[in-house]
Amino acid sequence: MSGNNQNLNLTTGANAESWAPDLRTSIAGVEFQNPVMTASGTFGSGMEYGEFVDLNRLGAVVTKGVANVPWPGNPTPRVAEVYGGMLNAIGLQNPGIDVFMERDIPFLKQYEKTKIIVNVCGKSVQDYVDVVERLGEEPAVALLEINVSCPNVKEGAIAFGQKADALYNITSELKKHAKQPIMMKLSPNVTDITEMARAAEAAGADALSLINTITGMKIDIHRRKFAIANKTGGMSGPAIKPIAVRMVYQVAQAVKLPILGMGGIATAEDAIEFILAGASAISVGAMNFVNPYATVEILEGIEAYMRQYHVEKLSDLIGAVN
Amino acid sequence: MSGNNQNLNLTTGANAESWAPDLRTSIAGVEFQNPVMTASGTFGSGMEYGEFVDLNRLGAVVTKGVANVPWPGNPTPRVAEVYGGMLNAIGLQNPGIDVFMERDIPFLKQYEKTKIIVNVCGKSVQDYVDVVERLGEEPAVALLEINVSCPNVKEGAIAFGQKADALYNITSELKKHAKQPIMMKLSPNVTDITEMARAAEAAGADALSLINTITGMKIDIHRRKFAIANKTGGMSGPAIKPIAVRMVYQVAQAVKLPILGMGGIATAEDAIEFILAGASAISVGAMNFVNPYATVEILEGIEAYMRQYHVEKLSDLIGAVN
Amino acid sequence: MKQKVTGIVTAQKEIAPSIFDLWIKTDLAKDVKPGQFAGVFTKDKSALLPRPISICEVNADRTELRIVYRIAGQGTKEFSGWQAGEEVQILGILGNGFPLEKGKGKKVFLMGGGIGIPPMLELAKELSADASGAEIQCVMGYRDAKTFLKKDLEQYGKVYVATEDGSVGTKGNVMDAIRENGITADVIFACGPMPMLRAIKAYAQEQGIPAYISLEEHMACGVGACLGCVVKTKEVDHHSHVHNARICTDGPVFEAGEVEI
Amino acid sequence: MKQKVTGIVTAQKEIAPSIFDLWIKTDLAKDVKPGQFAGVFTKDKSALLPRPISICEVNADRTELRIVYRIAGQGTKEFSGWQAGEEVQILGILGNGFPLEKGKGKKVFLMGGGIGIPPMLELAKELSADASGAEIQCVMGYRDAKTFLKKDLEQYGKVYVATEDGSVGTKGNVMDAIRENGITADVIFACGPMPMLRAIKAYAQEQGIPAYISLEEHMACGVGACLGCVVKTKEVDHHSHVHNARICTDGPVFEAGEVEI
Repeated sequence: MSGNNQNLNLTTGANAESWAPDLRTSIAGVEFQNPVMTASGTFGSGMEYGEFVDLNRLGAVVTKGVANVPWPGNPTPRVAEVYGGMLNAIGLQNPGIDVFMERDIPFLKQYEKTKIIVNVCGKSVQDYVDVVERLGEEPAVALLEINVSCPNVKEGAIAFGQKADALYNITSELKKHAKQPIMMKLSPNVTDITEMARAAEAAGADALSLINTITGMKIDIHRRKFAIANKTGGMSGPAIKPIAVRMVYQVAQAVKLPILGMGGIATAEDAIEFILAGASAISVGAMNFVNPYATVEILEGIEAYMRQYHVEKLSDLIGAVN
Repeated sequence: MSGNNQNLNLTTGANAESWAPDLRTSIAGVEFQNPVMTASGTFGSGMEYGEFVDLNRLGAVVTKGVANVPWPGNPTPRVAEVYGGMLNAIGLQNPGIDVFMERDIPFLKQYEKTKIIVNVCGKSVQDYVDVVERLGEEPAVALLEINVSCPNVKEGAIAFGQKADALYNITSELKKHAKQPIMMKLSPNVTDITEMARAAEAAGADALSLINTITGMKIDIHRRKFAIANKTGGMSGPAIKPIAVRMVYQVAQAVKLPILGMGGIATAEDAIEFILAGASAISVGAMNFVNPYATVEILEGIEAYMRQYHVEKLSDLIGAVN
Repeated sequence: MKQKVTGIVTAQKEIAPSIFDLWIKTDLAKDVKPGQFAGVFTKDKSALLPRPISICEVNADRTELRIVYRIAGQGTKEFSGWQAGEEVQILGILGNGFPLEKGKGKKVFLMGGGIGIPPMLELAKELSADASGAEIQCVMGYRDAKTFLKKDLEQYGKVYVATEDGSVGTKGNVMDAIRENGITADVIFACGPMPMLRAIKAYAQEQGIPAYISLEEHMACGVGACLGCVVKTKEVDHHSHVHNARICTDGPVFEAGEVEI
Repeated sequence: MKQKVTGIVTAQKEIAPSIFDLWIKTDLAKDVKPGQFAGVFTKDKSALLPRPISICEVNADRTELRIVYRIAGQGTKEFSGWQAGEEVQILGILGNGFPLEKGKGKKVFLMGGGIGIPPMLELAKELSADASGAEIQCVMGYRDAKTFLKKDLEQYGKVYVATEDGSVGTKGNVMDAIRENGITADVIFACGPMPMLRAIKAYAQEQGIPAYISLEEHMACGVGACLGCVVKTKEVDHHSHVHNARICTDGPVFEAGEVEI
């Protein structure tokens, strides 16, 4: 009994060596300047957080989900805090693809170093197809993230994400219409995440992103009412990280597709855990709300770690756990 | 904007009124003096925590899982801390039913006010049957909790808990051999917990307990190794509570069976959340490790809440969310 | 520009049962407008989201924020224990605040209910400081005789009080106080619980006067990104292109007629 | 009896780079045996489990515990910031400690490596206080010249030092120090990293002497309930009825021959 062992604090690791680690990474042939991205729905289209961080420093901005027409979303309360995280049931409120193409895309194009990944949602396969085709007209959009796993909308969405055959069908259908590579966003609310990953791969998906939020519930014991109008909400935040890391690892073992990993990432240490588990890039989600500088701080922390351990290329870390 | 609303701290609610709330509850015809129990595997057979709390004050002790023969469990490290909780992969180490009957049952029988619930594990249906039959000889055992959801043993266990037909088969088989009512412990690592609950109900289960741990992973980024020898471990602690509350609510809506609810319960407020969601009783698990007095403090907190809101009977709270 | 900064507690005291008066030194105080709010962070890593709390006032040299809040849970309970000299994390300044110009030279009601009273103080101060000479009538609703901030408000205008228990002023709510005192106004600024705001909206409509009300909703980001804190609007709003305005960034203050409450 | 109690920090200082020396006032100090440990809790609600840390010594009137630990993560990092007067939560006293009687009147090695050195101090103190007059030879392995606790140990016996960088004493590890100094013993008490304990086990077997070694493993409950911290044993142990002893309650000290390490 000589005292417990825990990880040392990473931030002590940075030093002033002259060489610079190569942070570049790629997903489905798209090259990113670094692996730090934003989780759909937590970062809008970047406008709000542009006040806090230089969007040009991010690997990519992954936008809030956009549908073929405006969606009003769910009634309030839509969010609630839980231990180490939060629940949300926004219900994919969005202004629709027309406004998005006129307003959000031009805004994001200003940041030339940062790639644009658009999250696509719909209630029917045709909804998705419509949006995917519209986005095909815009070469500045590098990658499409297909949201088949939002737990907060009644129709469509999650239905496609919890059955392997449904996921296979929508994936292969979208591949026929997509000009950009498509990345299927997987739901963690399944018995076997690898079954879903294999279905997406078999259907021709170019990449996978995981995890979406985990369905949770909070009850106000004093009013004896649900904390969220939708009753259930998607859980995010540091509390879910071990579940997300496990699923990223399982998927990385099961398929060859590149993975955008996310789920409770708050620090560079968290981000590196996902990369070691097999993620080619990572997204920061709910923690943007807690620390609006999180994305850039995580980027700097990853670089510090690579210097500390003399890792020349990010690719040397991807899936390097053993 | 007049400031956020949150729950008031319960402990302010107790007062010295003369009447005493009726804390009794029942599961499958078994009467308990109160709804506070212990989650299997976190409390041994009570010996260790008898130093901290009067075991006679608990509704029941739910024992560590016992098999037909001794099990050595998994290699170490078996546990790791995560944000707001922990991972474990003990692997159901247990001394086997013979030792259990000679040592653990007599110990627990000393606490006459507290019911004995034995958690039963196995690798084949026959393993479970053997244990269930041995326990049938012991009238002091009030209820059997059937562990078909341990994520940490390779064979059996979880296999029965993640497929509805397999769960149906083992449940109906055990019903043929069990003298005591059987409570199937459900795994949260499924797409639809209600499908599992309905299968158990259809097969004749007398009660359900949920949730077991959620499969998670932690990677030591400095050594680039898994924090747990088994790679994955079952996650428990306050971090998973919203997922557990959601599943208890969903199951309570889907079946008529009484529910023993658990998953991250740390305080009386947490316990009441599960009861409002539909649990007839609750189990304290990993938080025994953090606060060895947790069970009794939660019991006192539930009583304080009932006094504060003038709730006469615990049964008035079960499933009372709306 | 919005920032997350470290502020320093300079003073805190309890001014009514579980109502706390907290002063924080921070650069964010420089350009606060009445009715804006800040996101205050706990130090408890189990409770991560900022607590949105409206600014009560800023000191004369605009170096400190005053917030007056009620203990409503673990977060605000932690805040109430903060000592002078302690470093705290704040996100701000958030929201748009009250449209001061609508009150200039007018006869105004400043109406506050319970923990909705604090933001009225900075508003009263700035209106009274304005050359146009608005006539400030504060109508404040309390539970009981613990009339926190009443003296502060009296520096800037006449204060009418309503109490639920009738121990001070009019027995009842702020609407009762208006009737009992037979007072009128050209414009209303208000903050308080939803039933009060609904009553004010109805009153303003029947009087044919504008009412600017400050709304609240559970928030996550506080900066307009998450779309958690929306309110239904009469018109399709410019941002959402559906009938949903963001309370944190399009509000928290709205003209009562614009929102469905 | 084991309890979770509130202790009060009475002093803390850094005695080597990221090695801290912490004194805590608590009733738990009353009946501590050398080699026992305590579970120390962080105040950070994201890190809930107790940190098992061995007791370095207790003060003369047995009212305070001394623990000497290395910063190894967020938990111990928090501990290092604790100030005198601060209240802290401790679970204890845990484990069985070293079998003092085995050393009585004997020629003993007390061997410590790195952060395994601290528990040797209370052991040296109690052995030297024993009338039987054991001959105490401390063999301590350090990284470098920062030989923390060396002076404390010298009060109770001869201290031989090994350093990885050779800056003090023997260059190398504790086994090298034994050879270089040509010293021998009838019994060994040891605590340190696994490679050192394996070397000691092998040495003890070849010398045909008993070695009592203190093991560590990741723990959850610390009281024997969770079965997280087991070690493979030669014989089927009385509790598990498989070859698994619980380090927290059956140990942390085992006779080297009994465990497979």
